[in-house]
Amino acid sequence: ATPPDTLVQAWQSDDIISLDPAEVFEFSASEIAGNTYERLISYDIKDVSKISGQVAESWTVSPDGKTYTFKLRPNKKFASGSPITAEDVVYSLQRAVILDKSPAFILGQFGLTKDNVKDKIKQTGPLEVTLEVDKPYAPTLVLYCLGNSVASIVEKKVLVQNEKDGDYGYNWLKTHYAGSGPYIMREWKANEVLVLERNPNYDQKTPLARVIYRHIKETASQRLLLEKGDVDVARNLNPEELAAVAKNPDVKLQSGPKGTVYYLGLNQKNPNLAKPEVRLALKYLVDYSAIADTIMKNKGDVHQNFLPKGFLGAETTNPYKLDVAKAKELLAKAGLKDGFSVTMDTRSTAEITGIAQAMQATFAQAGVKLEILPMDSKQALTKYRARQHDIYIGNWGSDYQDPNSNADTFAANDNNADDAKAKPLAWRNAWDPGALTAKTRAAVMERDGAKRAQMYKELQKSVLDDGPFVVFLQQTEVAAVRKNVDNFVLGPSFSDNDVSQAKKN
Amino acid sequence: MTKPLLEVEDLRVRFHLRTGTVDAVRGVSFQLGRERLGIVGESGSGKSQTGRAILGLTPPPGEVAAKKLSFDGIDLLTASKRTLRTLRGGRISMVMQDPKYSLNPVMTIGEQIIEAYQAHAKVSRAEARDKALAMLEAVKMRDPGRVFALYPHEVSGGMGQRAMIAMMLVTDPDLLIADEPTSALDVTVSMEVLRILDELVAERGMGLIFVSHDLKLVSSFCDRVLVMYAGRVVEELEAKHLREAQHPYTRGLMNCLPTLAADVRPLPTLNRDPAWAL
Amino acid sequence: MSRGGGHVSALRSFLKKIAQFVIVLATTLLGLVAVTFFIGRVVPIDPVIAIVGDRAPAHVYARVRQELGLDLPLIQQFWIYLKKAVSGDFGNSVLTTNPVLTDIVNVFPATLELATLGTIIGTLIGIPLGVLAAVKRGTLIDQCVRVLGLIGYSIPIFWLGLMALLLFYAKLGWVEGPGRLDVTYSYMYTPVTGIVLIDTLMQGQMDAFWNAVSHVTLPACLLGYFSLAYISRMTRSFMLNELAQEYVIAARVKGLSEIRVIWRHALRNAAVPLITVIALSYAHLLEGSVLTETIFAWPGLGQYITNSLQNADMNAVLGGTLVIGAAFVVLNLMSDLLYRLLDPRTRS
Amino acid sequence: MTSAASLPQPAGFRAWLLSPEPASRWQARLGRAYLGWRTFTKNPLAVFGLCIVLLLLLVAVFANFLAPYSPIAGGDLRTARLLPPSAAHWLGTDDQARDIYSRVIYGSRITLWVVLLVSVIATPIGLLVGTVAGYLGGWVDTVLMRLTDIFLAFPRLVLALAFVAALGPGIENAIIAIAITSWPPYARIARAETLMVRNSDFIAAVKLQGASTPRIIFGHVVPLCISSVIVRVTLDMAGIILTAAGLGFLGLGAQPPMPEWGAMVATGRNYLIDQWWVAAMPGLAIFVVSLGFNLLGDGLRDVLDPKAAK
Amino acid sequence: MLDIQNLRVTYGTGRLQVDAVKDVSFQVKKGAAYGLVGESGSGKSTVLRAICGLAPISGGRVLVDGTEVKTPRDQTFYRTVQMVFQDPYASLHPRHTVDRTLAEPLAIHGEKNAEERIAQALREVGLGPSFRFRYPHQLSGGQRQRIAIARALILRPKVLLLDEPTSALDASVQAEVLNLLDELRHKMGLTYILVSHDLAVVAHLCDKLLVMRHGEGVEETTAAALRHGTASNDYTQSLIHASSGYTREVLKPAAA
Ligand SMILES: Nc1ncnc2c1ncn2[C@@H]1O[C@H](COP(=O)(O)OP(=O)(O)OP(=O)(O)O)[C@@H](O)[C@H]1O
Ligand SMILES: Nc1ncnc2c1ncn2[C@@H]1O[C@H](COP(=O)(O)OP(=O)(O)OP(=O)(O)O)[C@@H](O)[C@H]1O
Ligand SMILES: [Mg+2]
Ligand SMILES: [Mg+2]
Repeated sequence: ATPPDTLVQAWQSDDIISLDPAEVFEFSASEIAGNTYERLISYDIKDVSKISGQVAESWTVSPDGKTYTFKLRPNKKFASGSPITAEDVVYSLQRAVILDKSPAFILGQFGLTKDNVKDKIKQTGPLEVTLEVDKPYAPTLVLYCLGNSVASIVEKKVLVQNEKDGDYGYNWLKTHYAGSGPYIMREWKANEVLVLERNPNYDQKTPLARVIYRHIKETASQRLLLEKGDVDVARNLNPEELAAVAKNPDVKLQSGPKGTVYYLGLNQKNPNLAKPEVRLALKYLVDYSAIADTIMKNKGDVHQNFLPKGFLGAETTNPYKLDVAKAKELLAKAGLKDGFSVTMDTRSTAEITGIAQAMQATFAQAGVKLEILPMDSKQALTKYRARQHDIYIGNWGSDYQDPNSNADTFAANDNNADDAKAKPLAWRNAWDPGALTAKTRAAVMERDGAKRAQMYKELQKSVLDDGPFVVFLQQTEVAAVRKNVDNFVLGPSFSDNDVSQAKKN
Repeated sequence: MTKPLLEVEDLRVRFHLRTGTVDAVRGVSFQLGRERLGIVGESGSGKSQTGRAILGLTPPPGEVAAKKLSFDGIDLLTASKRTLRTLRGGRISMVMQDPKYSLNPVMTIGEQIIEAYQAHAKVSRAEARDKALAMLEAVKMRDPGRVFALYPHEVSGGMGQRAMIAMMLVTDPDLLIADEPTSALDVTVSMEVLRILDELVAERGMGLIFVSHDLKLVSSFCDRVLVMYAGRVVEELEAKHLREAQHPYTRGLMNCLPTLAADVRPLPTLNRDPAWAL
Repeated sequence: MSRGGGHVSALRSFLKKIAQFVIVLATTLLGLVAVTFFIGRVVPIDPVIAIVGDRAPAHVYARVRQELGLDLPLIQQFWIYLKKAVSGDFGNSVLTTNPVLTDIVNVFPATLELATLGTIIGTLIGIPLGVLAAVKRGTLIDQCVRVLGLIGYSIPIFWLGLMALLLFYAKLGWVEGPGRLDVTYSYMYTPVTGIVLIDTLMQGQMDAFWNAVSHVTLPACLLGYFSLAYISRMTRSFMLNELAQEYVIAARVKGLSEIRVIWRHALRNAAVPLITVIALSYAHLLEGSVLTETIFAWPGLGQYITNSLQNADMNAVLGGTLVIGAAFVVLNLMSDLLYRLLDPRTRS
Repeated sequence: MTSAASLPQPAGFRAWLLSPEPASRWQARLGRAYLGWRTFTKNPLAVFGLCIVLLLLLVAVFANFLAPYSPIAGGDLRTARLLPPSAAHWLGTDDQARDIYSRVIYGSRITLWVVLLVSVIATPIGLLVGTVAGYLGGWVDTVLMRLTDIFLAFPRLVLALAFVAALGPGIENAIIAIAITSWPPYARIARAETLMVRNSDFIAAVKLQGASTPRIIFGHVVPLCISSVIVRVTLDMAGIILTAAGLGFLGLGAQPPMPEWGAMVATGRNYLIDQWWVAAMPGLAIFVVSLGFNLLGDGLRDVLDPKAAK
Repeated sequence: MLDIQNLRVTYGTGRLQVDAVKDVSFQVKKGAAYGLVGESGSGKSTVLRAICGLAPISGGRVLVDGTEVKTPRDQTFYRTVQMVFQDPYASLHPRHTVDRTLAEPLAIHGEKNAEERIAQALREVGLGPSFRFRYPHQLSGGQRQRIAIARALILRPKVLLLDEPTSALDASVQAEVLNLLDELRHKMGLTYILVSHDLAVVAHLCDKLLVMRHGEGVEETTAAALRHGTASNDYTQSLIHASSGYTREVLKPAAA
């Protein structure tokens, strides 16, 4: 049994490599950052388009669309008790850009660099901060990015104290805490446990004193622990386990659609896959609904466009379904009447392998011999980034809540050469989207929301029709929660999984 | 000679093996008083199995049957395990062929003697120790105190055999079975060991069964000799009359040995008559 | 064979033994480092991606690659690693961000706890079972013991582990579930040795101690069963060997009780090779309990190494490998010493 | 030998086999084999083990006839998935709606392949290293044994994982990895045996006839070590199948949809509690086969290794 | 034929050093049989092993046919000198048939017509062709020793080194083997060195013999002298005495 004032969760957290928000990028860590830090901006979890201030009370955008001015809320405090000042905000944002860790590009895409960030982000009053971007981007894009965990507000004083060799306290913050969120990160033992504790200085005191994340790799173990009441929440159950625990009167399921889509990446370096008919044929060879209803039951819905539902301009029509005859016809047209052989790099997780095998079965119906190459995720990724795969089965989670996050990677490719610096998904699949790249770039600048939405719809249509991506699912995150737990919220992105209002009866 | 110490009548030992049944001993009968009885015969003739059967130590697949097997009036065939245990090592002992293998390699010689003694006498450790040292001295060990603390691998074959004798005689048994006690030893050393045995028999008046394949030795050492062939006793005679043996097997064994005394060339060999084994 | 004046030479031979041991340890470890290191470089996983993730821009990628020294020639990388390792710096783990040494100090006690208990259980039950089987050779008891052992050899450990968990934890509730300690007790003691049982006991936290006992029981029994399977089998065969020896017959001739013959004489001799067997099985438990650790959410060395390997966190893999290698060598040495202690023949 | 005389006289072919005076090489060899066979058959457990292994062989050969469904193509995901055992699907179906019975049947081929490949790779390596080290002694011994120790001290899974990672996943590579990690114990055994025979008179005798070192090692030493190594390999088979399963469990063994038993159990793990048959059936197959090899190994030990038999 | 000069064999180094043979010299004429007697551990076997290269020579010289032997021995040496070991149970490869055992030396030396030579070798040691395909465990001790002798003779050597060839055998079998050895020597004109601890056996086969003790040659004497009990040395005397069986009267024990 778990203590009444403590929420114990079983989850797989071996992806955490740092708790410094300037570096946090992976799922688990961003959830922790979401619950322990605050940002200038946040949005409504139920309706992402409703953007509001968190540390910022209000903001204005200059007429040329390049300067953003934020007014901070007074009386906000860090967990240490010190007030949050404009100095902290400026420090936090500059720090993220200067440290230049993996997620830094989210801010960096606005023309912020190590060298200019001190001029671009400035304190203009005790509670006022300005940010200057290089182009008149759509304001929602900028604001969503400021709502990302990389833009979390950290306490300057604490970090300065723990700074070593000008590292902005990075080496310390990786495993420590300097924020103002509802919870304090009290302890992290890699691959064992992570403990959050109530922040006494937060405006709204959390109902729970403590949240404990236990790393339980084995899902069956998670389930046993949950049903026995030794954890309150099991985070990684598979569909069958979910179906089984749902029958337990003490357990309920909680779900939230995520901004993550599952897709096949078809490498255009493979001459067969480079044929448009083949690309299209494969889109007809996936049994979308069967996968969503069985293997991925509860964990995803059929979705065929690259923008997840809930994003600006997201398209929800799903035109493709399993149609072997049509696929055969297309293959014949491509000169592959007898099908062809192709490999698929498959991460050896249960669900990806399951989906891959289901596809293998349907592909075979049209004579496409799919060979599954199981491999570790890091290995698959290494290969993917070297464009050495035939088909890659994977998922893509958007970095921030703006459509550009996905459009930029699915529909734009500035340089399709092997030695290109940027490696968007289009590049990884050696696909030159032609005019779509320019269109994507233009969409970012469109400040009229409706027009912008329309542009994304067009982009989606083009990719859906002709792109080397077979998008088939949008992820839903499901947690099995004991009945006595309330207000455990799974938000649209991983940093939105919110336990701040969770309570136990 | 009063009532015999050991009476054996129609002793049979057989082993049921995968390859068939082996009759190792087939109807051996003899009586033993307080004397030296030699058992000779070629390898595999059942000498050792006879000795072991008396002690009830026939190895597992083997089974023992006899019309009579009694020691000092005690029926060894029906005796309880407990009785057998008290007899074994207490009143009947056995000295085995090779000290290298029959002493426990991880216990000191002293310990092993003490253990044997304490298994039959309720004495303190100190007393047992004194007795053990005395025994070591009795078998002419030169430095009993030192040998007491040695491990079997640290002593020579002769010393080991003497330690073995000390261990087996520490309880003053009435009957000692010596199964080729000297075959692993040098001639000179084996003479010494035999001398010790001889003296002990003479002094304590115990019965001795001396198993050997060496006819010359048995005839010079024992009072009476049993000659075994293929599991049976083919001839029983006084040791001093060995030269006048009747059975062709015994005679053959005697003759085929080269001797210093006579240079026979070629040596006579034994022509086995299948009838002997019947 | 003379015992006088042996002190000086005894000391000298002792020193010689120590020197020999150090050389063995050093060469083994060096071999391990070399093999692991080069394996680490051929594994087709890009360690940089493990750190920077998939989305990082090219310049971040390049910088981290340089920071890791991956742009240097292989030999040079190896040399740098060796130099640092000799001074006790095994680098940092990419995954946990801690120095590898710290990590190992954290995870090794958990494994040690489990493996030690498993070995103790396996030994305490396996040896008597093996002896029993040998003494009752060919009987039903013998067959039962053998089949019990064979089952231990033949069942996938993860299957048995989950089934045991389902039965004893979920259904019967006899023991606690995965993990080393309930959260309630997690903060009732301060980790000193890292072995929860010892720490709680020393700090007098009896509730926590019993909770920890309850948690460790199942995985330890599971490992114990597997080591039992091996130990009982080897005990049986050594005992059969010893029971056929002449000195056992000699012991019987002395009129000793059967129990004494078996335990004092035969087993005492069989114990000598058994030492090596137990040490080997212990070493295997130390390295080979990844699956048990995974199922029982036991944050041990096995999981650490596997996880690191899957992320190309080669510093961590190297560190873990070295620990296991060193444990192996040390166990070898200890069994050697015990061997000497138990077998007087090896002493002179 | 007096014992032979008291034997009941065997007749016919048996007599010919058991003849104490074989007339040809073949008769001698067969006779020996027959004797071994008789020893072996006296152990009912061993015979049982042999039956299992033979069964495995037969099942592997006749998989086509025995399996009612395709091991690879699944049924309808919506209706035929995770069905419990029934008349249509004797052992139920798995998460891809495939018939588990058919998969288990076909999986026997892979298991057999694993067993074969490992023994073919690991046994010679172990034998060679062990006998050469033992026979030559000196620095060769030191170097080889140090190498063996290093491989022995290596965490098996790390080595296997690393090899699989380096060679790419797939059952063959997994097997090679397993083989590479499993030879050191064989080398040790072979060396110990070699040390025992190295100074024996019959080796001295061939030396005296001027035999070269390779001739002695391969012609005289190896045949004596091979039996204990084979026994050990057989006993290890269970462990090897399980290690392959363990690699499968970590996603590094066979490629889906190959019906490799370990991989099947690994998949079934996700359904362990409610759809128990998915993991239990291939698990049972692994268990039975490992048991078979173990029993066989025990029996072989009695036949080939007279030391252990006595 | 054989000339052993000041042979010295040392095993081990440092504390474990054993001088197994110290300064042993003797000569054997062509066609003669020479005996080595002594108690266990006196270095008899070591002398033989040193001659044929199985033990290290750390001093002195070994000459065969007037030329000093090379280390390692060459093929001609093996064709000249062969050895028969003490324990017939240990000197045959347990997995090889008689046929294979006998074929091996022929194969090593690339000899032709192996078939005939094997059959002939078996005949020479008095065994029929029915023994040819037996394994050692199908042979009795005496038969094994015959096979060992056949193996030694199959290359037609001139010198045979016999290390207690009968001590593991029963008395009756011993006689057969001794007769065989005697006969072969005369028939083939072989030179023997025979090691035994049994004076009677040595006296039976050999003309001259060396008594060894603690690695040294104590006394060289003749079989005839032994038969007459005329030994100049106390130790030899005690050996002679002991070999005549057990006597009750106490004898002055030889100083150990
Ligand atoms: N444990 C056993 N199993 C089967 N047969 C056995 C066993 N022990 C002895 N025998 C057989 O019993 C017979 C007699 O053996 P025993 O040991 O008494 O001979 P022995 O006369 O002492 O010979 P040796 O002089 O070689 O010691 C032999 O044929 C032997 O093969
Ligand atoms: N390989 C070896 N290493 C060390 N010492 C040895 C070795 N072989 C023999 N010795 C020692 O050399 C000495 C002489 O041994 P050798 O075998 O020649 O004696 P032996 O006269 O043949 O005795 P036995 O009659 O018992 O065969 C002994 O002390 C023995 O311990
Ligand atoms: Mg005997
Ligand atoms: Mg000798």
